[in-house]
Amino acid sequence: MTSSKDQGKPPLLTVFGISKQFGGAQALHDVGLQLFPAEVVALIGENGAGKSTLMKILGGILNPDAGTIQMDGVPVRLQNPAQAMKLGISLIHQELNLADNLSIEANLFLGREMTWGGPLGLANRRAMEARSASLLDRVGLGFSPKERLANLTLGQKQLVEIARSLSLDARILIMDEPTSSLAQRESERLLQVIRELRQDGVCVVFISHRLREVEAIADRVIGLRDGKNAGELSRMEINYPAMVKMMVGRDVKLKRHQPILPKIPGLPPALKVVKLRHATSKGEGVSLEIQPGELIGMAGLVGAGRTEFAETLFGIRQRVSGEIHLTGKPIKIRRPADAIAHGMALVPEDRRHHGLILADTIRGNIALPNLDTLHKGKILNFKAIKSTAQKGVAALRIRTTGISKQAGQLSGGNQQKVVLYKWLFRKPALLILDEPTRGVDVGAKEEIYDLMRQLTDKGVAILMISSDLEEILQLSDRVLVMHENKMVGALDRDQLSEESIMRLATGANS
Amino acid sequence: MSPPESKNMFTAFFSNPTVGRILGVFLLVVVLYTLMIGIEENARTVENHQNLARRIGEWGILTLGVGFVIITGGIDLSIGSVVCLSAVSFGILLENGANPYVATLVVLTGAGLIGLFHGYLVTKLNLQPFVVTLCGLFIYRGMAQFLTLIDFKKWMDPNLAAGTRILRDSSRDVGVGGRTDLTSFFWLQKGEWLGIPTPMWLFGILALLAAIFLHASVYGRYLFALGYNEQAARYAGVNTNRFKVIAYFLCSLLAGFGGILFLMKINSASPSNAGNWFELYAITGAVLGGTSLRGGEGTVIGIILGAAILPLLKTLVIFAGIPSDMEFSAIGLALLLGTLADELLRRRSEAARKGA
Amino acid sequence: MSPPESKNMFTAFFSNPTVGRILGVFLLVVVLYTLMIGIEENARTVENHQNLARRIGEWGILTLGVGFVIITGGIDLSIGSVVCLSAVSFGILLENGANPYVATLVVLTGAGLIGLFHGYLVTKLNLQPFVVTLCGLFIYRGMAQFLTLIDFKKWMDPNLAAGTRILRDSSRDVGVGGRTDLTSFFWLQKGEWLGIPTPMWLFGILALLAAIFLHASVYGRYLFALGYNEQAARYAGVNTNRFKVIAYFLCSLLAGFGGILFLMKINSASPSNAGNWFELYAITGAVLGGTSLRGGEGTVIGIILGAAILPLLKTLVIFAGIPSDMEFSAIGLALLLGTLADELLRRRSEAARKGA
Amino acid sequence: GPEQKKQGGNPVTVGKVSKPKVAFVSNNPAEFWTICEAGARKAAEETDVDLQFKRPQDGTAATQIQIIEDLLVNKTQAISVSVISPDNQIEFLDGVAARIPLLCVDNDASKSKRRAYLGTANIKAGRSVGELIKKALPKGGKIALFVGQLDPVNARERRQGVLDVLEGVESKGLRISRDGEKYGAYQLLGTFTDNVDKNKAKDNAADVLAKNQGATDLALVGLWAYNAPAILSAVTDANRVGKVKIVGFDEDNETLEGIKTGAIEGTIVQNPYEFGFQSVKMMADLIRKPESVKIPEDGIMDIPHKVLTKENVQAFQTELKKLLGK
Ligand SMILES: Nc1ncnc2c1ncn2[C@@H]1O[C@H](COP(=O)(O)OP(=O)(O)OP(=O)(O)O)[C@@H](O)[C@H]1O
Ligand SMILES: Nc1ncnc2c1ncn2[C@@H]1O[C@H](COP(=O)(O)OP(=O)(O)OP(=O)(O)O)[C@@H](O)[C@H]1O
Ligand SMILES: [Mg+2]
Ligand SMILES: [Mg+2]
Repeated sequence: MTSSKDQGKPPLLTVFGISKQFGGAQALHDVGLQLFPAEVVALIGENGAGKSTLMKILGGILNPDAGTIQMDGVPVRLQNPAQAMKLGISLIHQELNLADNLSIEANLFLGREMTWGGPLGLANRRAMEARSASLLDRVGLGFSPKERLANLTLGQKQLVEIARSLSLDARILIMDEPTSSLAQRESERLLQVIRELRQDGVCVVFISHRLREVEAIADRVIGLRDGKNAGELSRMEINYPAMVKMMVGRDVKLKRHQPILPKIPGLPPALKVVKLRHATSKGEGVSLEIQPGELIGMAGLVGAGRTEFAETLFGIRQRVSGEIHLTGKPIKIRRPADAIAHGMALVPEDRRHHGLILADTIRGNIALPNLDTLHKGKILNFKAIKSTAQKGVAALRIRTTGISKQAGQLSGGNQQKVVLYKWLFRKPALLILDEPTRGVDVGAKEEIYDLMRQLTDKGVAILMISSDLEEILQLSDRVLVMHENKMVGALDRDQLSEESIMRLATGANS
Repeated sequence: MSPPESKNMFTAFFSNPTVGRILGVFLLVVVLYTLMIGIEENARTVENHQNLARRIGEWGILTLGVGFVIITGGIDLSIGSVVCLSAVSFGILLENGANPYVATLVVLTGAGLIGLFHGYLVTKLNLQPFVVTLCGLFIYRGMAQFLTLIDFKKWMDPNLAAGTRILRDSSRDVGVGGRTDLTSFFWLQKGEWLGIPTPMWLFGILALLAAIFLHASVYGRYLFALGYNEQAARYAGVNTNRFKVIAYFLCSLLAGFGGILFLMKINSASPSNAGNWFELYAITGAVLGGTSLRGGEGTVIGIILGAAILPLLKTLVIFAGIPSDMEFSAIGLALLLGTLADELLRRRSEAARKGA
Repeated sequence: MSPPESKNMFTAFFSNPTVGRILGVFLLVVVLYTLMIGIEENARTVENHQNLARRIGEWGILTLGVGFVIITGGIDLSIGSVVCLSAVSFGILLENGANPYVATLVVLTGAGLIGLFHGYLVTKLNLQPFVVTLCGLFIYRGMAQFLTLIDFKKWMDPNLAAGTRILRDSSRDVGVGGRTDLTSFFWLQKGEWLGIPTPMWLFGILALLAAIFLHASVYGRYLFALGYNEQAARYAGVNTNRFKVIAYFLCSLLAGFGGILFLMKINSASPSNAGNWFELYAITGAVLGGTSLRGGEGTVIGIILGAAILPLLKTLVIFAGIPSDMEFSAIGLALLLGTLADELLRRRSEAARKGA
Repeated sequence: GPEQKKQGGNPVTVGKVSKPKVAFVSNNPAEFWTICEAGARKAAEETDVDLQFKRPQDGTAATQIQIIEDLLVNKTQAISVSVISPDNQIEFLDGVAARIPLLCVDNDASKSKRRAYLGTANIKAGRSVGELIKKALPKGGKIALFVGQLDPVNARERRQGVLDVLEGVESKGLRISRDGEKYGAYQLLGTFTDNVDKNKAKDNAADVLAKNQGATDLALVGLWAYNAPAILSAVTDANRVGKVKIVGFDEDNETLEGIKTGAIEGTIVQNPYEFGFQSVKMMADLIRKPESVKIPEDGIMDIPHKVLTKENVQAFQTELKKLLGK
């Protein structure tokens, strides 16, 4: 398919000379960009390269320090989201922006409801609910439009956010990492929706660290590096190594990880779970065993109940029945503090609400779960705290002006790295990772995988929940699959394939 | 808002979190009411019911106002002082011969401006609502005291010798200046229609309007959305600042109206204590009615029930012959039990929903 | 806590958001103080400074307490009533001949239990702090009134005829029962050391301990973390419930101690109005000092400065000869200006930080 | 046990024959009313009526009115009220008086249709305070007045009485008398309010002392019951007992003790016990045998105030203890 750019149509949007500074850090420097109707443009770059910042400027959320934005050749000023929307630019944020206290329908139409009664502005609920149903259908979410949003999982909310953007009648639709908490099936569905939008003449800007998806969908790829333009690839030039090179600025050899099966026989399993059930579990509950040094992947569709299982294991949710044994001993876990005391660690899925204290510094966030070691007689050991944080920033290449930066001011991927490091530092006996590389760039992923391997080599057991099939396939020694709050199967290394996992995950077997 | 998947309509209704939240306060109202009419024959009279309805109406108007603000995630501690200032200003205007309708307009405008001022400070200057309205609590009461110091009769006297001081030596209670043309205003407070006291009618009408605004109009959705997640609402293109300002405006406006009713009720207002504690009572009513101080939750029906609790309690205390000295304990305990019942019921309904 | 990366130490210091937040209140304190000593020669006396220091100490202790709670994102509206109940109980114990040290222990234990109770309701039963402590506001005052109804002398009389009523008809003020063995207790309130009044010493010591607890200890980090994002803190292994309970416990404990000081100050306590409004004053102090009601923010130094504002203002009102009727306005305006100055300074410093 | 305690104090219907219900509504919860209640209870016992003694906890007119409304509904047959806002509640009080006998106690609403007023004339009482000041500072000096709030009429009337005497004029009701001005040989430093907070009352006094360091012609005057004790406490802390003159109002125990030691010049007592006793007795009579009740033309039954000084304080204290059954 040829994009409109090739046909010489006038650009929809032209941006040039955009710069943006945040307290001494130059997030964007003289960036330019052109968008045409009916094309899918992928924007790629390492974590902190400035992708989200640039898109927030287009969405009217941030004001640039310098630069010009032209829509249809006319200079425009985008002072607030409402203005941008009026011009036909809609933005799905990297982080969710929904109101949990309202229904799905109310969220879908927030800010542009269908009304009757003229100035009374009465909500035409019936019409909106009807329209909601078709929108939800389009993204494959089987909820009633009346459901309270709070009852949805992160991934499901992400789908609501996407459904919301579909109804916007936007000319330019910006999706900032829409797939980061989606599993393969939902992602594919989304890509299909994007294709349909393109057909309707919409320009979709697609940001993702899942380069396979970019390969599949993009008509054009634009790279950002250190807040500057780093080049552009046309449809023909798009391939994995080229994209990585554009992001990182040099050739990168991608390692293939070879899982090493546990080598120390005879030891009790690091974790043994017997029929663990929580309030919404179905069936007889989840049972599993992990040997020291083993990395177990856990796959499933959005809302399959993996997060809930992990949270129950970690003492966040109430256990209804079942047993947990750590290194052969049965333990009782009533709250996360207990789990941590037993040598467990959990990197939660929702980094903004559960993983980080956004207003606190990087240093404070990394220190928080590790304060039990970073003190002298309960008085803070400021020096140790500082050096720990600095080590973390270096080890995971967290892009920041310093360890005193507020976590909330980091780019999404860098926030994720902070969450990862604060738990990795503990050197736990059992590490539970829930979507560990959500929003993390390719290069950093490799480093994180290396770290995980180093840990398993030292005998740490890892349970990795991930919606990224590639990641699961690449790293897992064994894969467990969940479907509708039930454990539906376990696959050994030699049985692993995309198809075998998907068959279980979609419930085809049951 | 119940999940349509649920088969059992009944369970669905009671497991709805909003309904759960209202159930507790409803129960409390029923218990208090039953106690009251059970304890004393005289409590079953029409007169007592009218008194109660009148008080519920008066409180309800204030409670409704603060409800808007609480739904946006804010708070208004200045309500009592606004009631005081409005009552005092209204009295002074009447004492000085102003047309009562003009006086009403002046007072409501003033109250509305106060609300806009709060809204401005909270939105544009990004001050905390608690702090802004705490300042208001002091300032408006102080202003009321100051107003009663001024001798307007002297001030407006054209023959006033230069240099005459127009300040009195101390603040004082204001009244209605012995006016006889206030029948329709007194009716607002003391009248009735179809046996129901006017304040109750007023409250009923205002509550109906509020219900339409909050639960049926899109503006209500904006209030709920921004109360829970302001950023989400803003990113969705909602002019969050405007709607916050509207909430504060409505709250102060209703408090101003409450001030007028106050003066009509007791014919006088003392700047040092008129309206004392009203903000706490109004907030208590709203919160008992399920309005969450965390923002984004609340219903008009809940507010109506919540507004009924304190008047019921106070009447009960008298009918039950509870000594004045134990009145506070009785109120506090009833509140606590009500809240506890509410929470336990909610847990129940939550469990029911999970299990369903 | 300034970013070490910043080159210019000076800019870094002032652009630190915490420092920015303290700067505003510091400025306000300086302005008020300068006004006071500028206006009246006698305000420069040692006596006046001692009076001020004593009051700052008294308020400071309460402000510190509520500071803990506010940092966790909660609020305590019951402080005034706890002061009242403690003062009244202490008085009753003294009147009935209890050993003053035992009496202190009893009162502090009671106050501590109240705090634990609040903490329990807030954490285990998940009730809103505003509601829990609002109930407390009523209940403890009612309890104080009830206690003064009991005629303990009669009650404990072994020869009491069966059926004798041991309840008085109405509540009463309690005193210290004409005890002469309370020198060391009066010293707590009225004494001085090195020219500095004891309450100020007490406050100073408590503030130092609080500063270590909040800013240098592991526990302090937990309090701030849970105040800002309870979920994240819980996921990070903080026993959030325990630390919340601790905050309420400390707050009520300090209020209980405040009650003892109260009785020692005025030798009597009236159950119906001792401690009225104290919670608002304490909260105002903490908030002025930069403690955010949204939770997760606050410093001990800010609280100290914040606690100084109201005593300064009140003294200033008298020294400047401002009529009592205008005191409320003066307080309200000063608060508002202080908060505004604070906000504007913060914006400045933010801008400076951005530009740096 | 606690169950029995409730009885006696509160209306209890004994069998089927219920006693007449009467009620007393004060204007605030201050301890002053405890003495009054003692008198009222005594009378209730003697005349065999059911008495509800109500104190508006927040001292506001709004609460007072609600209480009276509820009492009416509850078929109370006579009510005594210390009216909070007398000038403006005529209509309401007339409404009450049209249904049942209404007495005003302590604070009069003279324009209403109340049957009688029992109490002290506040301006007169204020004049007695003024006389005490004159006696303490015969050559003139500075005075500061302390009171809870200034808008209640009794506070303003007492203040007026004090200033009228100092200036040496007849009392003709309230007029404008400003702070800071001279009244005869006396300069009024100010009238300091504390919103019924004794703690603040003490701080106020301490500030006035600090502001007038070394003054030897200073008199601090408390117009509400707790003010004199608060002043005394501040004066004691500042080591100026005897050097600063104190005059009080009402019979707070600390005030009486202060008079005994000479730290306080004297106080004015209103005889609240009689307020309570007489009003309940009159209410009972108005219900049972209205023809026997003798009320003067203007309805005012003056219960005279008394001036207490070192000479007569001991006797008064003994008497008071007896009345309160201590
Ligand atoms: N509010 C802010 N305050 C300070 N710095 C900020 C702020 N927002 C972004 N930054 C900085 O700007 C840079 C670019 O961030 P941006 O979020 O645009 O990155 P990104 O390319 O979207 O990264 P990711 O792939 O991790 O989402 C980062 O270094 C980030 O720390
Ligand atoms: N169609 C649905 N209708 C109602 N509830 C659903 C539906 N699908 C999933 N859920 C709920 O979602 C929850 C499972 O969420 P959980 O977060 O554990 O899943 P997950 O596998 O981690 O998925 P995600 O990738 O979305 O995080 C369960 O409580 C389940 O009841
Ligand atoms: Mg981003
Ligand atoms: Mg999940």
